[in-house]
Amino acid sequence: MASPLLEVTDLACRRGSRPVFDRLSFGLGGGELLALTGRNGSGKTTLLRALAGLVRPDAGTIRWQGEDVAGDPDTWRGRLAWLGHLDGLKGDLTVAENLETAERLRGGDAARLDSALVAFDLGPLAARPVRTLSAGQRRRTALARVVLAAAPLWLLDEPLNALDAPAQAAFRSALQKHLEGGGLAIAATHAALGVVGRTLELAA
Amino acid sequence: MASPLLEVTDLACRRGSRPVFDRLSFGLGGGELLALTGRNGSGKTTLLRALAGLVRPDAGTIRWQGEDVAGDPDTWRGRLAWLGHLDGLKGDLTVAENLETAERLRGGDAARLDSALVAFDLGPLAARPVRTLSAGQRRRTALARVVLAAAPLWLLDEPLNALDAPAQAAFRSALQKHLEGGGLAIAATHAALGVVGRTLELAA
Amino acid sequence: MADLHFLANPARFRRFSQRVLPGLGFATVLMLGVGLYMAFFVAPADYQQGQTVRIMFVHVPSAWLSMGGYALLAVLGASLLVWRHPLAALMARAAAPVGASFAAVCLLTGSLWGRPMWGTYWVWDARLTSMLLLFFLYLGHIALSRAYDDSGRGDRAAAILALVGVINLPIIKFSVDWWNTLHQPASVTRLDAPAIHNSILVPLLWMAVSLLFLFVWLVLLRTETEIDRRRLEVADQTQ
Amino acid sequence: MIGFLSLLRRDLRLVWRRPGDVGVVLAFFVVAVVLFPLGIGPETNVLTRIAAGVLWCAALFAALLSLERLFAADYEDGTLDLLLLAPWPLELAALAKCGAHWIVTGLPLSLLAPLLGVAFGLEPESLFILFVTLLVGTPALSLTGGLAAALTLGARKSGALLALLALPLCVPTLIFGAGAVEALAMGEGIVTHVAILAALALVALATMPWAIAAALRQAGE
Amino acid sequence: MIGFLSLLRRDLRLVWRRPGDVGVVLAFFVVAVVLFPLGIGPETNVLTRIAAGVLWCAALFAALLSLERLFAADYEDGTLDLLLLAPWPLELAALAKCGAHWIVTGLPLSLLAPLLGVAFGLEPESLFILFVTLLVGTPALSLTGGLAAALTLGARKSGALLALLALPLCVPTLIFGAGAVEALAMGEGIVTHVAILAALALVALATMPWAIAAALRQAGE
Ligand code: HEM
Ligand SMILES: Nc1ncnc2c1ncn2[C@@H]1O[C@H](COP(=O)(O)OP(=O)(O)OP(=O)(O)O)[C@@H](O)[C@H]1O
Ligand SMILES: Nc1ncnc2c1ncn2[C@@H]1O[C@H](COP(=O)(O)OP(=O)(O)OP(=O)(O)O)[C@@H](O)[C@H]1O
Ligand SMILES: [Mg+2]
Ligand SMILES: [Mg+2]
Repeated sequence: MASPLLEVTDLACRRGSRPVFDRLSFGLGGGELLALTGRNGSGKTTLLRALAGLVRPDAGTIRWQGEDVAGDPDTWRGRLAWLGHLDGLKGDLTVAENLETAERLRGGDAARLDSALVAFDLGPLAARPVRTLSAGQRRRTALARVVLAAAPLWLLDEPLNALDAPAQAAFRSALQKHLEGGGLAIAATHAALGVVGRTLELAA
Repeated sequence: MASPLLEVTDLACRRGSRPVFDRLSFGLGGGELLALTGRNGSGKTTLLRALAGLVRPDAGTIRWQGEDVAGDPDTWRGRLAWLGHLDGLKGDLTVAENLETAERLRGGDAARLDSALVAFDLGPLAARPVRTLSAGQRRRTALARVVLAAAPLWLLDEPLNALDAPAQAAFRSALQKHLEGGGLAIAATHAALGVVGRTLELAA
Repeated sequence: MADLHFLANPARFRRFSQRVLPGLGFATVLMLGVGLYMAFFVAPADYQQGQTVRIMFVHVPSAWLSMGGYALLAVLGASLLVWRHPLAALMARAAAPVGASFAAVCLLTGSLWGRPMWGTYWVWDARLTSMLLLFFLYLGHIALSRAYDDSGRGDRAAAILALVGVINLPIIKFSVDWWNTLHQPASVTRLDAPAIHNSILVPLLWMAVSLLFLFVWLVLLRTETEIDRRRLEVADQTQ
Repeated sequence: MIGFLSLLRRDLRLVWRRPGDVGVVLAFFVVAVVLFPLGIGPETNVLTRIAAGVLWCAALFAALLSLERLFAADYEDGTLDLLLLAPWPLELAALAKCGAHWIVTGLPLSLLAPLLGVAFGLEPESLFILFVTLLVGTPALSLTGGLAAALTLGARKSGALLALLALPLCVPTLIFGAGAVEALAMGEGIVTHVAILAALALVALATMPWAIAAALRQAGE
Repeated sequence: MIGFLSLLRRDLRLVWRRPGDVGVVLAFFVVAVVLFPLGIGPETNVLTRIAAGVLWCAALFAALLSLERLFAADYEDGTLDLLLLAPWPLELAALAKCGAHWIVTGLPLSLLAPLLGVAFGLEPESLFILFVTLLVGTPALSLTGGLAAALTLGARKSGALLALLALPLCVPTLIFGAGAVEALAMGEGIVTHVAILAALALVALATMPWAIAAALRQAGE
């Protein structure tokens, strides 16, 4: 087997002064999904933030195509699409404006905006300010932002939160498409994602 | 059949200037659970807030044992235990302090604090400031607050959000116990609650 | 910085400090005793200022040490941000209140001295004002390092502040000088440093050295406490 | 009453957990006062002339800055919903929150202002009057500012909006507070000033809790 | 560069959506300035004497009040994470945010201050110098205050803490800004003042984006 695209070796993180995990290693190739599971507080969110470079790990390395990502963080960040616990939307901007601005901030051109809106049934909401949306409608907007980014690696923290059944199905097919196109995805979740993938269970 | 404890007649609400639902009626007796389902944006959160008196309905009445609750809002509020989208916890207070203060604010005496902590496996976290907890650990604390309140009517907005499997089971048995003791519960949810009850599906 | 490198590890620091602290404490007490004796009994009273001149022996070294203390904070801040020395954060936490106290002592003794000399506790003189602003920079550092849930975040935020502050200190000093010379208050009779006699200079320098000892001793002692506190925190959280 | 006391205790305990917070407000007050000589120039006679005004204005700013989070924190973490759902009058809750704010802000500000007055060359009697007027006047500031804080919940730039709403409401308190010190300097009587200040505080006490409660209910919708 | 411009545009658009917010900061400035005559008393010669200092101090407060939400809003709704994850230098992002803040605050304040100066009896030349110094000095305030805002992200009582951190660092700008107007009144040259102000702004421009970016990075942890 060729060495995986993403390789994490001996990663260790602490929050406050509490060690959260220690010597965590895994690899992930193109088209693969890794579901992070584990008890509440086992460190799923912390791991995702460490992968994105938002939390500085205590030890360990993250490699992309064999190169340490700490060496060129700008390029590494360009490879990521991020969905956090928080939606990261501006209440005063409309759905379309939010998506467009977020993509521009990534340096992209938001050309595929319409198809991202359609994927999550956001067409009718596109012109509404985000502050008037319900919890699930916001989450869908945040997911559309991930799809729009066209990044090879998706980092998702509880993507199914607050979604209704049709929206969950839409997410599933978007994820499937991303994987089929050779993308990678790591998702923290408590529910089954409904997409074939490996699982990494963090110990509490 | 005796008339139900809680009787909602022809309730109508709008958010901004958009009507959310109209002429909604249902009744709920002791020991009954009502699960609110429906598409994102169908008005589940709005309905719960209207029942609690946090949003003023456009039309319709809410009766408890035949009396309009608008007549004596203090007593009505005393009958409620509330779990919103937001957890309602103070990051600087510990888990135990949060629960105790919340119960004191309701006018209760927090005597059953320990059993509420045990019910959600919060014993080891009791002395930790809430700000150092993960998303699911916070949600469990908020649920423990609901249990502690010993109120006849529970209003829950997506109670399973962010909970891991053991915590979901703990919630289920707490809810079961509440219902068996003659309590009422209304819960907005996208996942199956796993407890026998009626379902009200709101149209989008 | 070489010795800091050597001490970067808290455990090694503890071993070092436990060996040094008792002797240092003893030396501090001894030096301070001798210094105060010289200041109060050996040095002559000033022909102009009388006995109040003795305030100077505390006042001036405090001013020096509080300025040096901020420079220390900046150095510690840099070694935290650049080299991630775990000890630098703890030491900065320990040093900031000590430096602030010396600044406060300088301000207090100064204004107590000002009452007999100028007839008022405070004037908006350039030197006074810039010392006051330094005191505020200290307060900001202390408040910032304690304003966070996560002590590590507070440490790093305070380190950035210390670096920016130390760049700004000369600018602040310069601007305050400028501000005050624009319209010099007439009522102030400043002590124009007369050619200092050895009878005053020697006790002054002696006091400066002994207060420096005190400064170092306090910082080391407080660093130990910080290490212990951090350990308790860890133990508390990992239980 | 249990609810009132436990809310008061909770807010005081929250402050107690972070004693630095009060220190920060006081430090801000000191810094703000110090800025004026820097902007205006160091002449003692000018500074003494404007001292009462500057100290009162700075106290007002400090109170406003710290008021911004009075209800906002509860609003953002969802505890405001719990307050709204508590089975006792919301007016009492408003009073408890403003009371806690006064204890940790107004009271220490009143104690600190005279010390700063020394640096502006104020006389001892003026310092005492400054202390008394602040003590009597700051409850009105906490209550009026509390209303503005409640009104601006959920609005963006709420800090500035709050100040905008609160400042005009606080103007009478400011005028009579700073005026008392000047009246003393002019050799006039100050009883009237203090009496009016007390009256303003009482009016605020009698009306503001209701207004605040109404504003909070609005914010909950 | 695309990212820089679109961030700048986003922030300006957010303000545009709520034009009231700028209005509020300016109104705060006006109210704060108007309070002084009320607190101090109406003698024109005293007022003229202190006008520049008061206007500069009020501008500083107004800028600080509005700075508080500069990064906090992004922090709370999660968009700061997105900024941190953008694949271009965070220093540019810091610059864009401070630039947007200056456009909506510093610039209008500079325009408004001379109008208020008239009420304090300032001469036309003084008014012009006031405008120029504010125009040159406020970028330094936006940048220095931006650092304080970034450092206090996630801290409690961040408003007051921000003021405590920013005020000492803003003192040089204040001194030379207010000093220029007074120097003019004394018949002295003001070129040096303005030159120093410009130098301060350039130093801030050259250093602050790095410091702000460092502060934001550790806020994301
Ligand atoms: C609160 C009031 C005062 C403050 C904040 C203050 C501050 C300072 C500072 C910062 C220095 C160190 C200067 C340097 O070495 O660069 C200093 C030195 C000194 N101060 Fe004060 N001072 C105050 C009041 C006074 C008073 C009232 C006197 C006596 C009339 C005085 C006499 C001196 C002398 C003689 C020196 C040493 C001379 C020198 O190094 O140039 N100070 N003071
Ligand atoms: N700011 C913090 N300070 C200290 N400890 C923290 C902080 N944030 C999280 N923790 C702790 O770190 C551990 C991991 O938290 P994390 O948020 O990564 O968990 P998680 O797996 O995402 O949990 P959940 O399923 O509840 O979201 C938990 O024990 C938590 O209590
Ligand atoms: N503040 C608001 N202003 C205007 N409209 C709003 C506001 N909040 C919600 N709405 C709209 O009201 C409708 C009902 O929202 P509500 O939050 O009750 O939905 P929900 O059923 O809870 O959805 P979800 O499952 O996504 O949580 C939605 O169409 C939403 O867009
Ligand atoms: Mg998590
Ligand atoms: Mg909802």
